[in-house]
Amino acid sequence: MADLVLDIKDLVVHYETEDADVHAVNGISFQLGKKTTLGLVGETGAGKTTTALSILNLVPNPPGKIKSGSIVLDGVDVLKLSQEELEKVRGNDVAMIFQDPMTALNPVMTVGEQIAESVELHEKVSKQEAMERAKEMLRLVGIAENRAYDYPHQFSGGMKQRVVIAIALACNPKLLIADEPTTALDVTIQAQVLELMKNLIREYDMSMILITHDLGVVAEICDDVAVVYAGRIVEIGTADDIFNHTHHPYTEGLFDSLPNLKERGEELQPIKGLMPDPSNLPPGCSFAPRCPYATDACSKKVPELRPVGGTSSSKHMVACDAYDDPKFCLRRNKDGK
Amino acid sequence: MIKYIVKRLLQLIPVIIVTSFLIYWAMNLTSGDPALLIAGDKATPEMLEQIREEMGLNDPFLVRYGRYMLGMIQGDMGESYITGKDVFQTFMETLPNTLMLGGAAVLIAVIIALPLGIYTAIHQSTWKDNVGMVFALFGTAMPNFWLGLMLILLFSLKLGWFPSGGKAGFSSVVLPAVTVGYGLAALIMRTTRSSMLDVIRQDYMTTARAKGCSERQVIFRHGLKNALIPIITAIGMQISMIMTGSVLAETVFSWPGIGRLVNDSIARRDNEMVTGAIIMCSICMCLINLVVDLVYAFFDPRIKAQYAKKG
Amino acid sequence: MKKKLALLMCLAMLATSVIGCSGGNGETTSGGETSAAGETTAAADGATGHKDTLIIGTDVDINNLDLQAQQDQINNIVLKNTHQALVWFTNEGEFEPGLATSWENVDDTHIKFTLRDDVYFNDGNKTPMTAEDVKFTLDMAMESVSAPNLAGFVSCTVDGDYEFTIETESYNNEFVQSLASQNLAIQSKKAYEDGVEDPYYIGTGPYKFDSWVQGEYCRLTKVEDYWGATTDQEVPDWAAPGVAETIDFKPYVEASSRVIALQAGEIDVCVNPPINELPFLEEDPNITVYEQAGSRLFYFAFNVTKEPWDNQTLRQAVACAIDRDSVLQAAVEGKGTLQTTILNRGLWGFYDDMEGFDYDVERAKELMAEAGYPDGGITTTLTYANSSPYESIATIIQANLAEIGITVTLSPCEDATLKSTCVNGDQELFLWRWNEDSKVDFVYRDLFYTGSGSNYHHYSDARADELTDLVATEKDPDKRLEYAQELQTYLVDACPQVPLYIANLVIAYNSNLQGQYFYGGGNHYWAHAYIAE
Amino acid sequence: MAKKANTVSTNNDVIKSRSQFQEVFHRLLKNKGAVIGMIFLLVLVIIALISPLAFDYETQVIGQNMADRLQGPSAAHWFGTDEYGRDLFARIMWGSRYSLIIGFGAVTIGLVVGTILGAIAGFKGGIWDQLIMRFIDIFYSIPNIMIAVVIVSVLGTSTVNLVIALSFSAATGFCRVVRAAVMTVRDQEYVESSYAMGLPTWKIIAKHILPNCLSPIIVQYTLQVGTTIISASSLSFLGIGVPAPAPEWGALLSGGRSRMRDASYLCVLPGLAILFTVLALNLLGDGLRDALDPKLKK
Repeated sequence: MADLVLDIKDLVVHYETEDADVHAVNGISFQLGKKTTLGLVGETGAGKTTTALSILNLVPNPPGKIKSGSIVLDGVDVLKLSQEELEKVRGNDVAMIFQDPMTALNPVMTVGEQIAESVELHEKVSKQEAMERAKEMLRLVGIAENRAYDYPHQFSGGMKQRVVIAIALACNPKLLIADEPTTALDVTIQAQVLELMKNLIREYDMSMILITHDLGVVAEICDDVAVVYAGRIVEIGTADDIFNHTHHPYTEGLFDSLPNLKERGEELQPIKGLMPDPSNLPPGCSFAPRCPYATDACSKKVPELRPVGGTSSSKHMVACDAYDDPKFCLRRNKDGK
Repeated sequence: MIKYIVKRLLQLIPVIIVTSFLIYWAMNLTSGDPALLIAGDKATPEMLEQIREEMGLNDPFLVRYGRYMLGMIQGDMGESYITGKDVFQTFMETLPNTLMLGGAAVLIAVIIALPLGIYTAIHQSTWKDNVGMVFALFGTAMPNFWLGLMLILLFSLKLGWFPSGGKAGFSSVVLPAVTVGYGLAALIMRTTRSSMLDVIRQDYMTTARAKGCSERQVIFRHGLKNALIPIITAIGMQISMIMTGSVLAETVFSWPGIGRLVNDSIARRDNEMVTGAIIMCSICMCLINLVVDLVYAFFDPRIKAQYAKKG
Repeated sequence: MKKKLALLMCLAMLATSVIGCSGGNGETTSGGETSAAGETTAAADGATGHKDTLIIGTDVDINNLDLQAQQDQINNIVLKNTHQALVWFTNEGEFEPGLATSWENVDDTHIKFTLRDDVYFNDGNKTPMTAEDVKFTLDMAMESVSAPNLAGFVSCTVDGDYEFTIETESYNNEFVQSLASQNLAIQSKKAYEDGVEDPYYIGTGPYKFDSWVQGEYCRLTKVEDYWGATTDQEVPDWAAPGVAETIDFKPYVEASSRVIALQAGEIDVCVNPPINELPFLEEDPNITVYEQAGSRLFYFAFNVTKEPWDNQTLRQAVACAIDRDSVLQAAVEGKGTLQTTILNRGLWGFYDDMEGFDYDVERAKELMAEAGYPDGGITTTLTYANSSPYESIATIIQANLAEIGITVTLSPCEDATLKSTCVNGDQELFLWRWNEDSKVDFVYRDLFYTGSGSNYHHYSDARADELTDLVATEKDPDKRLEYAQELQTYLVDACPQVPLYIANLVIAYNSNLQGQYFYGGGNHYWAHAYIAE
Repeated sequence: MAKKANTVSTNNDVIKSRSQFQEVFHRLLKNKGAVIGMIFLLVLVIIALISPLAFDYETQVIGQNMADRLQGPSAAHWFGTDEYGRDLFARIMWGSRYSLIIGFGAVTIGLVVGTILGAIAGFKGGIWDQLIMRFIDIFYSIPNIMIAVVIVSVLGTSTVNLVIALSFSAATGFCRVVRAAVMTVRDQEYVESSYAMGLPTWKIIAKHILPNCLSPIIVQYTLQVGTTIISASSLSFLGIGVPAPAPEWGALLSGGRSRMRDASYLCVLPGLAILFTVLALNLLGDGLRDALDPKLKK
């Protein structure tokens, strides 16, 4: 589609160390249109961050290797770019916000300098102009201008995350990747930062990939959602599809393990078992060992994403072979919750 | 900040007092009678007695120590028994040589150690890393006077590039500086490597890369500045090693520095000179440590804040 | 108060110099920089075609240039060029008129001197040197560390501008000779009275003091209006004007780097080159290695007051057990001479024909038995200084004595400790040396006389003392010689010490060196030396 | 952190559990350098033990035969002979005893003194801490060679005095390391909980605090032995080390330095002996530091 910002096709990334070969990402594909926000949801270690880092080709080189797949960003395959071209893209076309604001900023450089640096990198501007831009960005993210000359240790966690956002948006990139931006913050600050990100995206008509394991955040911000499990997307669709027309047993498990305000006292059912060891994944569907609906067939073949049809949107797809049998339906949908 | 400096300088006082007491007491215990050395072989017992009286060597230790400290307070550190020259003046005459040697050694050490430390940190656990580490280990393992001898053997004897000893212009400082500097370089390189390794793993390096900085910028602008703090500590701590190292290099290269001055004075039982020189040595080192601490603040805003708050 | 400010100001300056010690940028200068070092350029002087500077590499630091407040040979070598004594002592052992043209004994206790009248000090205003200066110098010496050099001096009376009389306690053959020692060189009374800074630098010699940085160099510059150059009267050779513009004395404590410095042309003279490196120097065409008999005696000695070393026969047995040839070989690779007598070679009355105790293990064992120790079984300690020759000597003697049943534990220590241990008589066996090239009394009295400060053996014998006094006071030369020989035989037999060897004088220098004046004892006279081109 | 069984699962076999010590040893074996270091030190200790049997001290090590003086390395004398005709190979082998005794002796004394001081300073804090640390700073500001020179000139030159002189600087090193380790451990919760349980102070120190300071101490010990051996040889170089005729490596080196040109092996070989020994110690020390401190895993 013309307005496609990002198109990832079966991306595979492994971390090769002496002890073991960790298959972090095993064939992830998805597209992202302009001005849309995609939420990548899944437990820790499912390969969300690795996917994000691969978009910027920032996977730490010695252990991590991008085995195959293509990442087309605005018509250009990032994986084929040379180092110089990559540097031009990073920060300019695509920017990233990191999880822990406490360590994301360089402690020995003033906040203003760190923002101005990314401006100077991508635009031929003098130092003063860059500093002015930095002050402008600070004002944008709700920090007083004169604090540009302060050092990171003089800011609270929430303020630091705002600075990181300011850095990311300094050259108003087309795509913003936010890797669990609010996890490290406490709830009240979390709401402010999310609010800020929502306004900025609308204002700069940017598209964003939000990586999180907090379904509440996804519901509030994301247009589309992709559920990731053991390095693969098991279900993808609009927020409404995933929340109201859940199709994949793993997604159902995620929702079940959430406390529900309406029915207090309902017993939580955590998904039994543990995340599979990424260095030796079970055969076939990697969720099979923990899936209540699993059959023998499930552990034979790796299920492909298939459109769901029915009442959900055209984007809604699920990777579960149980739907070969048309009558199959999740317990959750039966009660019509 | 100024208050902090004054506080640190005040801390010098107890150090001086205790050091002077320790050294003076130790020198007092050493066998050998200064009067004998002054009067020479042909001295008669009466003359020796007269010299001892004159110089107050017969007074009890505490009286002599008291008199010495009284002199110290008035800025007069007494005269050397042997040369008769004022201790303070001799020390200040010889100090520039040691500083020149120490300075050149630190310079050479830093020029070798920093790039090598960074290089081995970037190419961690490759053969380059191992070669760098072996270079560092050799530096710490090699007795530096032996290195000095080998350098003389090679560079001044066989190749004749550098003078083998004595102080005559810049070319004469090269071999002694390398002798002292190599041991230093080894230690600084290990610290640089380990602190760079810590820094490389930090998140702000990934932020910098995400901003589009080139690898070189990431390492030098962001990485090195943060890694410098432990490196400066390492250099600061090596200051005493420079003094020790130079005692040996000065002996091998006949370099007229403090190390040799103290060593000869101890041999000649020149108590006033030894005590004075060692006190001045410890003052120099405390000052150098203070300078190193101040340099921290320049590099690390968090520490500057502490000074401001504390000072 | 001024000093305290200086101390604080220096501390501040020190801190800044530490930061900004850019002076230490030790970038290597272009390779192959082996031109003659030293700050002054090596411009050849037109007239007699010689280099401006003469650089002498010494093996010891110069430590004190106040003539009468020091006793070290290295200082006296430097001061010999800037100050002149009443009596001139030649390197053949003769005494000639120095600043004093003549002297005669008026009676047993009075000697009348006459001075040169054309001598003046190098203090810029040519203050003439008169008898007043002599009296002032000698009286000052009696109050200083150099008093022993004037043993027997009572007073000095000025008879006229250029005449004076010295009164001595008693007649002494060698009193006049002691006036040749460098500590007693004549200093300017006016300089002291005017309160000149470091008045002891003012002398009458062909060179004058220029600058001295301890451990680095000591520089003397030629006196243009030197009295020996401007006088019309006849001037003896030793008082001739200097040749080289400046003379530098540079200490190179590390022996091997001193030799390399000579080969690289950084220094013109290398004092005491290490014996084992001589072959390299001999091969080098532009270096000459000069060797001559020396006068410094190295000896092994007993503390005769300590059990069992008070036993004379036992001492003689030990003397026979020491293999002096291998000691000589190990210590200085044979570059020395053996002798039996205890007197330094080259001194008046040197007599070496007595029977003595040569290396003979059988005889040693017999003497051991005679002394009451048939199978030895003695354990003792040998104290010595931890510098170069002593360690090798001690190692050999330890092995030698082990053969006759005496186990020796070695206890090296610093010179200072050795001296005070020996003076307090705490040592048992020890190694030391004695250098004397002018007065025999300085050997007999100082080493063996009862109660003498340097009598480390603590040897005391009426007959020896009596003979020493006779040698000093006997007027009849033949009788005096007889006494000297009897004294030497007596002391060798008493065997408080075993003379090991006299080290040869070995010195290496640039082959173009001219005008040098060497002494066996090592206190050379450089005032007329230069490098010809 | 009571002894925790580490689970190590390697490619699917049964999960073996190992005690902490075996875990450290396993990690150590993976570090090639440390292994080389350990082997060399083992060989050195063996040499030190058998040298009294292999060479007779009186005749071969200090006995002189001026006949074959200053012979270069040959079949008869692998390392050649010195100026007294003594076999250099025998002397270097025997010299290993001195270096090991001085090295480990001085550092062990330093360990005991330093640990006690460090524990008191770290644990008690307050004026004790100030007092001890100021004292250590003073020793720290005077170059340790000068301290040793002063001590040796006070006590006189002998191997025992040398060990005492060198134990001073070793003690300062340990005091700092132990104080730092004690300080970090002291604030941990489990120490407070053991207080709550009413354990007497010394028991807390012995049972909880010291075991956890063990790893920095071990690393410091190994590296300090290396530095001490070099200091010992430096003192012999300055002429106040082990007295002659003992074949301590520093003394051999200092004796050989005047023969640099005509018999350079006299100078080179003892230097190499010191170099390889200290190198082995440093390799082992680094290996131990990595093995004992999991955080530093590459």
